[in-house]
Amino acid sequence: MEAALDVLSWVLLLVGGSVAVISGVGLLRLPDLYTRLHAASMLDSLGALCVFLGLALQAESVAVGIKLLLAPAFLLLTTATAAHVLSKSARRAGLEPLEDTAAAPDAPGGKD
Amino acid sequence: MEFFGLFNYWVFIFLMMAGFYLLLSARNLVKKIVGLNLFQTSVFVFYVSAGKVTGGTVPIQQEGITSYSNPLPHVLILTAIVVGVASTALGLSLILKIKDTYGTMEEDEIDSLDVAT
Amino acid sequence: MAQIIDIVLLVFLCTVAVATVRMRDLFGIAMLFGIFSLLSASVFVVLDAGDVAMTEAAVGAGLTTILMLSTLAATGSRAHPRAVRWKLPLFVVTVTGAALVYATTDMPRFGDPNAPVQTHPVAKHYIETSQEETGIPNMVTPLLASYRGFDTLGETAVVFTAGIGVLALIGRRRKKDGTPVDENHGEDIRAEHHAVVRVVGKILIPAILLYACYIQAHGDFGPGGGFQAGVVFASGLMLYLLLFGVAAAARVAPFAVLERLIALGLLLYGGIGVLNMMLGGNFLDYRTLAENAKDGLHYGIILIELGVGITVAAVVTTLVFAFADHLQRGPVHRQD
Amino acid sequence: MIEQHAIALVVVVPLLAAPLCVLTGRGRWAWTVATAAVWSSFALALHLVQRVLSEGPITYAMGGWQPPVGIEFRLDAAGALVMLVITGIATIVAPYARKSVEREVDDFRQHRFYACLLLCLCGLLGMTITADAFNLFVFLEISSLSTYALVAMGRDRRAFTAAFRYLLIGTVGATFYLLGIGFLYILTGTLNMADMAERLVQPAWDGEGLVHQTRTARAAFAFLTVGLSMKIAIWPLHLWLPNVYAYAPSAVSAFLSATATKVAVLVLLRMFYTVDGLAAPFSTLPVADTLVPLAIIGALGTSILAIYQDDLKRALAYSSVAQVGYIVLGIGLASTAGLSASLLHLFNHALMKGALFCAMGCIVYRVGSTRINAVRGVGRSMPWTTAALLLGGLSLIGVPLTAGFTSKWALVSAILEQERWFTAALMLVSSLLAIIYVGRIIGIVLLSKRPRGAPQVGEAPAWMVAPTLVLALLNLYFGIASDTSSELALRAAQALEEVAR
Repeated sequence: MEAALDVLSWVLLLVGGSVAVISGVGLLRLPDLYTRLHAASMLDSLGALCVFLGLALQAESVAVGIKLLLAPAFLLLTTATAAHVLSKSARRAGLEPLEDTAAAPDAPGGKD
Repeated sequence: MEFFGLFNYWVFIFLMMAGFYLLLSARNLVKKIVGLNLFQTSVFVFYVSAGKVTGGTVPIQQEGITSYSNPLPHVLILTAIVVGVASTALGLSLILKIKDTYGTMEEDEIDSLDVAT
Repeated sequence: MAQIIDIVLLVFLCTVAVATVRMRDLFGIAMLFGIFSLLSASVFVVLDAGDVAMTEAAVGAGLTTILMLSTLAATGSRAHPRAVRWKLPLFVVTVTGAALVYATTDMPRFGDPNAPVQTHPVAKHYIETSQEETGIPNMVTPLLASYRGFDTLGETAVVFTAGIGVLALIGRRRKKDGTPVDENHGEDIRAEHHAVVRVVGKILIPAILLYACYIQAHGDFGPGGGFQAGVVFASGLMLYLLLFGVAAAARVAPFAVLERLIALGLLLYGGIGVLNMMLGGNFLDYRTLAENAKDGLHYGIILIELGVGITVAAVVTTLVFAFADHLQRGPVHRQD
Repeated sequence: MIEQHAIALVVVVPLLAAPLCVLTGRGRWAWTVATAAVWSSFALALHLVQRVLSEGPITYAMGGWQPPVGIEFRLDAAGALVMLVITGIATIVAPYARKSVEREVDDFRQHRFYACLLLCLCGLLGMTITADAFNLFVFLEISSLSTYALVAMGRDRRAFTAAFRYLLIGTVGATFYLLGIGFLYILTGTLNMADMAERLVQPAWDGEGLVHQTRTARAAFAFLTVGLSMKIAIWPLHLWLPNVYAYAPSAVSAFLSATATKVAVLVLLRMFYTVDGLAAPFSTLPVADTLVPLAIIGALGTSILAIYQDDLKRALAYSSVAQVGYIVLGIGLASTAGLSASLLHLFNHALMKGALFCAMGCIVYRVGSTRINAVRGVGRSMPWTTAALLLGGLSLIGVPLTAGFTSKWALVSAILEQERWFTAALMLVSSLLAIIYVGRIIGIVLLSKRPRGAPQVGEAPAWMVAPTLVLALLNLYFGIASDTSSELALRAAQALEEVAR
């Protein structure tokens, strides 16, 4: 039982870590704000969620475990809202989403 | 280890000087404030690093731990951080007033406006 | 392991610092400074300074960045591109840096347990004797609030000065009910009323305020205390301001009330000190507050942390509200 | 209770009166609270000075924690001298501020103005008394921050830029001080000045030489000196000062010019004499060789600049930098005579600049400005203000029977004691320059005619004229009865050197 939990926790931690790295890559490589927001909000939340769950499985006491579960709950709430507000205000400021990603003015590595 | 011991301090000195340079070279008042903050924050890190003991832990009493980092620099820097943000707040509100009355926050433009009056 | 984390953080710090110096867009600079501040908070954690890390994250990365951004929102974010003065600044910086490096060459190495900082009896007193004297596990708290309580009183006075100073600078003349006399409708800075944001905000604000109370009370056992709690409490009110605009926020926490709270917190702190004098001890000698010295210390620390919390929360709220109010008023080209 | 705690109360009373001022919410009531606090602080200070002079240094353990665990307050003769100056000037400026602030500061800001003024006083007093190096930093910042706010309440828009520049320079200075203290802390492990001094003369941590001979200690004192020099406004770090004094509200100019730089001088002396037990900066660093030329260049250069200002307050501000030069010159001599002359000049300069800036405030009250074109000839209809201006000016030049004469005389004899003829000659030249700029001010205010069409003005209100005259007459008093002040200065110098031995 203990070993199974440990393995599960490690799997979660590793998945969370890799997702976070992928999200970082996405942030750099994606062409415009709206696509980047996907990487920054969705993938990041997923990564953090996995890491926190993995850590919660390792928690010494129930109190610590609950705290470790509360954190991702708030994180899910705030990241999603922040992304929503960000894209909304970008839209209001007149930033148009890219229609054709192939014709992006800043191919990977370019300026933003 | 011997080398690393000083290397750490030197990095902090580099950071301090980056902030100090920004403060001195910038003509925009907000940039100057950012430079000042960089400078101060790096000094704070430098200070706290002086209290660190290799192998020590956070200065919160726990059973089975004997070596703690010195809490005194922590307390000093807590004070210094708060003092720093207080002066930043005042500085920024001064910038607001300057922008209101001069219409600019570039140092040389302000100077030329002052000479004109 | 800690060393690897340390090196990675230092590399990040240097990169961000260089980028800040080279960047021209002011919004970018302000954000980079926020990142720098957050990174140094992580360095503080590596250096075992939990309380400092928390304060740096809340005050340096949070509050300072918010104030910078709201200043930029009012002033515009583009620095004029022009020839940079670099000769004299570079010279001054090189000399200063060289002096600092020169100074470090005779210093105890990083983390040396035999350095004077660690071996001086004062350090021993704070680490060992403080347990017997106060019974508070977090050594930072009694040191902050009692051994060096006078410093902290001064620090609260600095925060007080900042609050009063900013009000004196950009505060407006107000009527009895708190509305400004020179009513000047600029664009309201709140986000558009939207269901998502408002609902989430309403869920978060109580949680934030509750968390602030937790930090306030938890200072004895872990990182926390009046300063951190005050900033977190104020951040709840800031969120309210973002959701419902300056006018509504100023109805919840009117400037006149905030200004009095700023004063009351400092008075509470100083008043405890005067009370100690009347009870026969020295200024800020909390041991006079109860028959048992330990209990007295405890009561004293709780009370002054409360005073600090009130002042800090009120000042931070005042700062943000005043900046937002100024922003909303729009540019006023008049000399007063 | 008051007897025992006086040394703490002298700082705590203004500190707690500041929030009370804010609570009143009204300018007039805040003024009442502030004046009461300042006067009680002065009464406590008088009592303390008497005790220090008769019984020797007084110490006080904050929070009942004995130093070096807790923070210590320590008052010796040098601190007593500066404390007397600060509280004394504040006591005179407080009634003066009543009318002056009503005219110059918006009514809804006045209670905040008084709160800041009290905090400034509190910060300066704390810097004077505290024996803890970090506590000193906290008080330094209290006084600095409140000063920035006070200066920015001036009517001219240049007050904002002046305050902003002062904020940058002041914060850099304070951070340099913090760095210096940090190095000393790393070397000694303590923050209490006396404890530091003891540990600085012990073998260094790695066993090579004494602590105060290490490179770290040398750099520490260099940073302390540079940081504090920014606050003292030693040439060429004085650039913030002229605009700050010129565009601050009148009451603030009068208070600051008489106190702020003085306290920084005292702190520098404390670092040199108390913290470094052997006054080693004089031997390990080229302090004396740097300070004397800087002081002389500063005194000459800024005196010349003072002549060409078209704003009288600015001219006086430049003259302040020159006078600071004299004070620093005395310190640079590194002798008892030089030190006591320097402290005496510190005392006297507070009196003369206080009187002069108060008189300027009276003119501002009636005319609204101190620009030459605006004030031409106002002296004829403002007899009392002009009398104060004249007395202060004569004292600034150093005419016999005024306070300025006694300290300049002491300074010249201290210089000649070391047979530095050239330095003495240069000092006399800068005194001649003082005759020119003071003469020019008097000429403009009193001798020239009021231009046609310029509004006729009357004398300033008695609330302002009376304190101004008191300050001016004190110049005369301490010029004639100079024994009291010289004795005090000598005791202060000895107290500083005594610790160093």
